[in-house]
Amino acid sequence: MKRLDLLLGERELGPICAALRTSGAPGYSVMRHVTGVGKGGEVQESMEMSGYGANAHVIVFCEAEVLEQIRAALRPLLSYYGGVGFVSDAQPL
Amino acid sequence: MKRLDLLLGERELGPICAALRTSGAPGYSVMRHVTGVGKGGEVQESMEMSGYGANAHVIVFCEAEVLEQIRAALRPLLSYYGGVGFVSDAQPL
Amino acid sequence: MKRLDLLLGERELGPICAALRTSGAPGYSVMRHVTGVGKGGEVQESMEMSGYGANAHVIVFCEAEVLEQIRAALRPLLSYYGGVGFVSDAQPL
Amino acid sequence: MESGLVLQNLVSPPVLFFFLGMLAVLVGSDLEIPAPLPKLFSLYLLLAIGFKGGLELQHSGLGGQVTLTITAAVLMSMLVPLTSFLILRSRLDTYNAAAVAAAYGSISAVTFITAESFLTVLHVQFDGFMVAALALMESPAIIVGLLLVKLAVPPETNSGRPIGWPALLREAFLNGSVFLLMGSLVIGYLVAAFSPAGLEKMDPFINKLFYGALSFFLLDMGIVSAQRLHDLRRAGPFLIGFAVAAPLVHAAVGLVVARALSLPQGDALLFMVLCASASYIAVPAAMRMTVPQANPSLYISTALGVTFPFNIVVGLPLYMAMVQRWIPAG
Amino acid sequence: MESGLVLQNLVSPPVLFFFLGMLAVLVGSDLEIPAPLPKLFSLYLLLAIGFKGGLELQHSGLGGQVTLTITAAVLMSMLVPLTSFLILRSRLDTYNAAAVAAAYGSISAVTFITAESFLTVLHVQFDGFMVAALALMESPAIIVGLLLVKLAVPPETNSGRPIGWPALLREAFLNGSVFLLMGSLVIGYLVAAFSPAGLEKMDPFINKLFYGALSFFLLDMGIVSAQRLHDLRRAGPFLIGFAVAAPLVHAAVGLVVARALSLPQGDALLFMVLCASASYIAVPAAMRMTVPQANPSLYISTALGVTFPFNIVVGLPLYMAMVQRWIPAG
Amino acid sequence: MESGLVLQNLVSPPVLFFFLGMLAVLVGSDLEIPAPLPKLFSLYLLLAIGFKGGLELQHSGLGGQVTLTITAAVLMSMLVPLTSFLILRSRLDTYNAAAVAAAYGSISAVTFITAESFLTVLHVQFDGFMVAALALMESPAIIVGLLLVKLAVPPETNSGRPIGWPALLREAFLNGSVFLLMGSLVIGYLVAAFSPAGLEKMDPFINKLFYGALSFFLLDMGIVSAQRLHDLRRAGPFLIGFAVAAPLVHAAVGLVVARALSLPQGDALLFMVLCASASYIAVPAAMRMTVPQANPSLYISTALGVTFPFNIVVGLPLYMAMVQRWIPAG
Ligand SMILES: Nc1ncnc2c1ncn2[C@@H]1O[C@H](COP(=O)(O)O)[C@@H](O)[C@H]1O
Ligand SMILES: Nc1ncnc2c1ncn2[C@@H]1O[C@H](COP(=O)(O)O)[C@@H](O)[C@H]1O
Ligand SMILES: Nc1ncnc2c1ncn2[C@@H]1O[C@H](COP(=O)(O)O)[C@@H](O)[C@H]1O
Ligand code: NA
Ligand code: NA
Ligand code: NA
Repeated sequence: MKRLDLLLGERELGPICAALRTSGAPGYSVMRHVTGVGKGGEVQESMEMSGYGANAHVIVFCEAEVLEQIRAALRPLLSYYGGVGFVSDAQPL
Repeated sequence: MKRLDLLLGERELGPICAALRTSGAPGYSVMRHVTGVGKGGEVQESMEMSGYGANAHVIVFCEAEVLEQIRAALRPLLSYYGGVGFVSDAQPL
Repeated sequence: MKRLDLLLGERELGPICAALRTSGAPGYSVMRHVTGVGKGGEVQESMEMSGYGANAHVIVFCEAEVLEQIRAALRPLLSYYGGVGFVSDAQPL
Repeated sequence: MESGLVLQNLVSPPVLFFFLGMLAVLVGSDLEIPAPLPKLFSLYLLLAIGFKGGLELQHSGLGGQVTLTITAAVLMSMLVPLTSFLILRSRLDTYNAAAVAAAYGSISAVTFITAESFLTVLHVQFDGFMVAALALMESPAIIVGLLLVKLAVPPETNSGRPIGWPALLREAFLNGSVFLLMGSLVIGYLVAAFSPAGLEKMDPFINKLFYGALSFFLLDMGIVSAQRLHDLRRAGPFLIGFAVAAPLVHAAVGLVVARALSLPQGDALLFMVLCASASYIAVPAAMRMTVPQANPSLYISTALGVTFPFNIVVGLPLYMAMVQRWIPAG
Repeated sequence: MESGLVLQNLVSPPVLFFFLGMLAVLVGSDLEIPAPLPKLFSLYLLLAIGFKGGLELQHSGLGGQVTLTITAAVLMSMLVPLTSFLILRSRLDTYNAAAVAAAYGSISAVTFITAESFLTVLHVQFDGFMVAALALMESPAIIVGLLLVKLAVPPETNSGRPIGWPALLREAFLNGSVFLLMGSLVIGYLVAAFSPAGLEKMDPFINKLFYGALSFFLLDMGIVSAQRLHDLRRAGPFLIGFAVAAPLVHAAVGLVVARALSLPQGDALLFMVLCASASYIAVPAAMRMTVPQANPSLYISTALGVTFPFNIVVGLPLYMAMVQRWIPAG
Repeated sequence: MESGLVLQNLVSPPVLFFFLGMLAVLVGSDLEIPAPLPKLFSLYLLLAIGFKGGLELQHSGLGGQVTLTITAAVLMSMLVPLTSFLILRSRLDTYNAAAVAAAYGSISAVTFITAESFLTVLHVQFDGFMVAALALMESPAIIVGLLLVKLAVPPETNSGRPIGWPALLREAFLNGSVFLLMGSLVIGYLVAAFSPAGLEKMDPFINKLFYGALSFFLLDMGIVSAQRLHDLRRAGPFLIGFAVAAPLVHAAVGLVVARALSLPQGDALLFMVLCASASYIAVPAAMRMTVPQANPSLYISTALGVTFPFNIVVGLPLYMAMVQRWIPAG
């Protein structure tokens, strides 16, 4: 089983979650109000008040095959809007 | 060393954290205001205002033996109320 | 590639993030309003209102060499102020 | 007359902001009132309505219709889940039928508050003790809902942990909103009795701000209930029909009871609204804990996505017209 | 005269709290107003300013200068991005030039609100329809900004997904702040027309609280804009110069237009402020979605870190002095 | 007389809501006021109390007892940690003794504000400059606490990073609450001096809302301090005894000083409350940074779980009775 961590702008959550659903993810969890630093510079909490938005952290636990689907669906979104994704191994409790 | 990620309803945090403590977890961390999708359907932010509550994300880093205790203590809670748990490997920094 | 999870007091975020930047982390993400239990006892949400502050969760994805730098930079901070760090494996999506 | 009431209701700020919130979702605006800001308004409204109820109770005393009315309200909150359960059970399993039934036996504080504002704009009097009825109708409905599950499900089927009564009673009687409402009622009573200076200093916070805060909160309620609309597809036409018919029937029963109790017009409307409204705060919290087998999207969506807007928009003027027709004016 | 205006502005509570917020950052205090509290104030201010604008519009009617003034405002919000783009393009790439240009064509609601408060303290009248101009200036600026990108970048270069017009128009016309402002305007109009009782009950929330809430919000704006200051190093002197020169030039053009339209003094100042201010709410949201190639730290930092404080502190009294010099008093 | 004071205090809305919050925790209700809403109220109260203090200071001028009283208050905030340290050191290690001592030298703004409200209800006058004393008592207590650690712990033992004086002074003088209080005081002074129109427009926000917001905030403080109660087991009887005895002794010393300074009754009560209260905001922040070896559950629990409720519930009427006995009425 795999674990996927996505970090991206909260304003892109809509299309990202839609892509997760259509790719067959059995579930996902979203944490908002995330700040951070990446290639696109710094995202501060005050960007939440401006319409720019802060970041979100999305976690998906799924099988390796589903992950392939997700990868294919997310890549264009992440490369257009920014945001990163990382994969590690996991097992159900 | 093991890492346990729990995703569950924030209203079940009380018994879950109590179970972690009695199972010998050396520590744990809780993030609230988590939304997501799982077997039980979608949990939205607006459920926080209704008394239903949003989700919580609990992280526990512990030794493999302790994890066994935790697993035994949490299983009935998770199967009755819903919520998921996943395990991966980790080492202290 | 490595994944580092830090859990520490939000009031130490300033020096911790500065240390991450100078150690060459390619990016990091911060979640605040974290509660939890550790060696230093329990950190509750109400500590946010008191100036003591709640915890923060910092995630860093980076190469193993960078992690060495980070480890060296963070150790004294974590041992002085409290807070924990754990490492696992990861790959980019 | 009735069309005047409809207009009066539709052009009131709370209802207009409720529409604005619904519209935001329907046209796809990204307007949102991020958590926990809605909680601020809901806590404030409960505190203020409780406090006001308490001080009015102190002024009017506990005699007369008070005890009878409150008893009738509590009985209604036990009767409604029973009849609702019988109807719902024809299409839903026991768990879901009981959860929806409990929601409709219980009340919606925001609907009640909006009704009070509606009466104020119409210059119709009402009594403070109705807030006590509001506070006392949540718990019995929850308990009846759970008894229904207990009785209808053979114990061996009800897999998993048995329902723990202490936890359940705590949930029914001490959940945050009931507790804050009752506590503020008592505080309002005490302050009115013993501290006129304190009363006066609370006035701007409790009274002056109230209407605006209600309007702001209804903006959020509009957003939230419109977000629920697409869950309704899963609920299906039977449940949607129930969510519209139930308030009508329960309001009519409430009217009969109110007339039998000789309640004045304002109290009669509030009594009808208590019967007609459904809970989306205390009941979901209790059901999640005690009947996790029930699907929250069913009982939250019907109460919040259909019955709540129906009562706010259509119900208030309709019930008022019924009141004006059947209840003699003061 | 001018020094009187400067003083009047500098000792007003909103501006003093703005300074206090900036000072907190500059001296390294840990004062913070945690999210989402600032959002509460910004939603409240939009709702209140819209509601007040709507009711004033209802009182004054739609005749006279209303249509002309609003048309002129919309034209300004399309013209400013065009001229700004030409200037900015000399140093920035197309994406960044277009994004900054759109921000300066659009408006800052808080600057506008602070200008209204400034006028109230000076006892200068202004009209409610100016709020409609405010609401209508965000969308055209956004669309012009995107057309600039479309036209200036050869389609094959504009790698990745094409800009989806439906999503873009939704962003331009239905983003939360524009939607809430316009909705509250309409609600204020309707309530003023049909529900005088509702109007009166909204008054404490809408009017009495307003000035204090603005002051509290400006404390946060001071913190936020000072935090932006260190991003300015990356912006460089050209962009910083633009962020100071643009409001001056646009205010001057606004003054000429206001005079040509024979606007009274108060409306003239507001018109100038609309032209002079730059958006850091609706525009960043739209640019992120449609021109992600642009660097947000450039357009947010200039609008929020330079132009906003400049307008609040220096601009308001300066523009008012220009108004008093060139626009005949009522 | 004294029983009248006790009753007056117990039936005031702030104290009743404080009880309600404690009760919620004790009976196991799930009532909560989620973060960051309590922060909204605490920021608002600091801003309002500072602003009011500033304008009263402007009205009364800086002459007379002002300088002497403030100097005495600052001296008390340095003396109290010294004597407390000597007592605490008998049972606690240096770090914890110093941290608790600093908390008791410093002040609790909410206790002060509740005392002001108590005086208002009793129609007893007090002076605006007492807010300045409040603001100036946090920093010295923090610095004395740290000097105690520096002096008592041999440098080689104090492992890890040395305490950085610049960071420490910033924490002592510029932490958010001290900064906001002082800043608002200065703003209130300036606005009162130069902008009467601004003053009037701030009034509803600053004054009318105040009492209700305080009551709401004390509801949360009740929850928070009751949650601290079970930490007290770890604190042990010595520390709990200290947390009750310290306010009594410090209030008595404060009374003697107030009489020596010939303060009027209202100011004398406030002076006693400043001496008697303990900090759970600025001091924990500073101690975490500079004495991380100290256990926060000790100093937060005693200040917040014992001394705060003791002062609010028992202390206020008791100190007022002492004032009425020993300080001649105006
Ligand atoms: N190496 C990383 N480790 C953790 N978080 C990251 C990393 N890189 C980027 N992020 C997060 O992802 C967001 C978007 O990244 P980017 O598109 O690279 O700016 C950043 O604001 C961070 O919150
Ligand atoms: N596969 C998954 N990956 C990530 N989060 C999940 C997953 N499944 C469930 N969750 C989270 O756990 C919550 C409860 O899950 P469930 O009990 O399956 O409805 C959901 O609302 C999600 O937030
Ligand atoms: N074993 C653990 N697993 C997860 N989180 C932990 C663990 N230990 C500590 N933490 C988190 O780190 C914070 C600081 O830890 P400590 O310095 O040990 O008190 C705690 O408040 C927890 O939020
Ligand atoms: Na009902
Ligand atoms: Na502009
Ligand atoms: Na003290």
